[in-house]
Amino acid sequence: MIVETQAPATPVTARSRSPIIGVEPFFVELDRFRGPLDLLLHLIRAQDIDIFDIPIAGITRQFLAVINEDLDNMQLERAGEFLEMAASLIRIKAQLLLPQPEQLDWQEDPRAELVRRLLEYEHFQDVVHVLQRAEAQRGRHFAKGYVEQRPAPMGMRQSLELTLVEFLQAAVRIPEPPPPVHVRPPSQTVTVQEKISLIQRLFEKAKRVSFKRLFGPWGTRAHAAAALLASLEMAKQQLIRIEQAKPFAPIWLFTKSTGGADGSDGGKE
Amino acid sequence: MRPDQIVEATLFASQTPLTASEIARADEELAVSDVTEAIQVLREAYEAEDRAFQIYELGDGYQVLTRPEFAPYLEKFDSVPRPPYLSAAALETLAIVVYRQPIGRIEIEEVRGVGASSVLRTLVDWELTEVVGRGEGLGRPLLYGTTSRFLDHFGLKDLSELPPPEELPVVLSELQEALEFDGAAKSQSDDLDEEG
Amino acid sequence: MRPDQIVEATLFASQTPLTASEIARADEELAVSDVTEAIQVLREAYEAEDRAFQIYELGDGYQVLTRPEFAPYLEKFDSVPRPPYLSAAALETLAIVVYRQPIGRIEIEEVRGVGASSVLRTLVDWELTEVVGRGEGLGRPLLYGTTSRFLDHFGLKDLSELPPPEELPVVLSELQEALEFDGAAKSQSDDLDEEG
Repeated sequence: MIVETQAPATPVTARSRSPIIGVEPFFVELDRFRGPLDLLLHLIRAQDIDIFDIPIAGITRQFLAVINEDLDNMQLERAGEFLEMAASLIRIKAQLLLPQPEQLDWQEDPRAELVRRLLEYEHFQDVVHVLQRAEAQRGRHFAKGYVEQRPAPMGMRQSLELTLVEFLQAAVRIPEPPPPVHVRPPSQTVTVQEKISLIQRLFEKAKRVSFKRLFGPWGTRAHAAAALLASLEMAKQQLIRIEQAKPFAPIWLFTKSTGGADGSDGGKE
Repeated sequence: MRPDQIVEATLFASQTPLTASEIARADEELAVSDVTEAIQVLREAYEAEDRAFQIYELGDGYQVLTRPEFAPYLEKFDSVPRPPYLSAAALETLAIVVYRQPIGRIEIEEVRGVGASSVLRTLVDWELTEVVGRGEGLGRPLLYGTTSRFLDHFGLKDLSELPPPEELPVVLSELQEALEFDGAAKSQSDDLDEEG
Repeated sequence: MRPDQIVEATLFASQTPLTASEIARADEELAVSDVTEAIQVLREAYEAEDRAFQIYELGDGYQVLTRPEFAPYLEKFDSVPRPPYLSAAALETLAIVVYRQPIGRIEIEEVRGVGASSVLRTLVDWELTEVVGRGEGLGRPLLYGTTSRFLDHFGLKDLSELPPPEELPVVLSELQEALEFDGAAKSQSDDLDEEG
């Protein structure tokens, strides 16, 4: 889309040093760059700029000129990545305008972090070329094209020892999932009242109940929140007692109705 | 490169049987008669060296196959003996699939925090889970669900017979109690026990 | 049946690398050491007979592959599957994962300066990377590492075949130079800026 005055981004390792471009605007095709670091590195290497003394203002101007050309056609995410870099460049430029101490340590240079990232990125481009060579070499070897049909795995034929209890025990242990993607129909709302009756039913069986048991394994936020509200409500009504040994330790609910809950360990042995 | 080497490489790497004239396309200097001659050379060499494979004629094409007398070994190789029960990881993955199906591998890994591909393969091999579709989005990931064998195994008519989420702790306690009542008073397994 | 014949048959019946212990399943009487010995025998035979293929070590597995010099002939055939080549983004991501594993998505994105979630998903789907654990900190991020499929794809026996970081033609030497050069006055002048 844009005329190039410069050889295309040759593999960065080759680092073909071209003559300094200087004044001329620097045209590059943005499409070929994997991201802002790639583009920035190209601008620097193609113009044989000392990476430890990047002329920030000039580079920033070139960078903006290149991305400005294509910004409208870019996907939002990609545009954001380039704009983020542009913002960083402008910030560095501003910092450089501030009065500097006479003997500036290299580490304190506002450009230091950018240089570190560029070198790190360039380093991984070297790894990319190592991998590319290995891939090409491997691609010259061919596996057997056809292998005989093999008998199907046994599956059905072998009997499986698995009880429903074992399965349900595993189901209870499922850790809290991330925000659900396509779990259950959204119509299924969780009410505090449901959780209260769950707690009441559990206390018919035992004198103490693990808080986690109230919402696992479907530990969606809604379940956790409802369980928490239910527990707090019941505690407020003096129906239960909530205990936690220390922060992040398991939370236990004790029933108060039987009166046996005063010790830390319920009555039953 | 000798003609028989080129023919050997071609027959080895091809997915389908190739005719002599197809094989000859590998190299301009290769005539069809060179190919049939090379195949003869190779066959005799494989025979003389007791190779486990041979070149067979299928239709009007040629293909390298392992010799039939090795079939029993390959069969044995495939039928890896495995214990008749599921590992804890497989069981956990099964539970996730059951209650959150259809679900992709990545989502399972997000729940479990470790890779799930080999465990999923085990469950598919057991015919407890199967691919039920493809998800939206990049790469259209495979989605897994449970099979009829899963239902059969527990004698369920459909998935709704499994305890719904909220009931699970209660159902488990009841089941556990019933079992204890049944058998000797064995000490409660720690994952069920509300007593600590 | 000689052990080397059984091993040969097994290797010929597989399109993916097999470990010595996997191969040993083909016959109860086959010890793992017999397998490695048989592989040595086969290798020498293929070498002596100028076969077009050889046994290569990929990851901890073995696979029969054609020798590289036959690639130009094989590439002419539609029935010979083309090896998949990875995109630049995939290679870049793998480069980071392989040298920094275990590594989370955020760290990969910091190095690349661009998002990595879709490319990571693809790499996991292709089994070139896998989730190997969870990191510390907020949300316990998934950590990724490379797989044995990765070794296969790049024709590596193990990761040590990749050059150690310090041997890569790295710019780090430049960094060194610059730090040594540090005392010298660094010009802050912005030459490109001047004529702006």
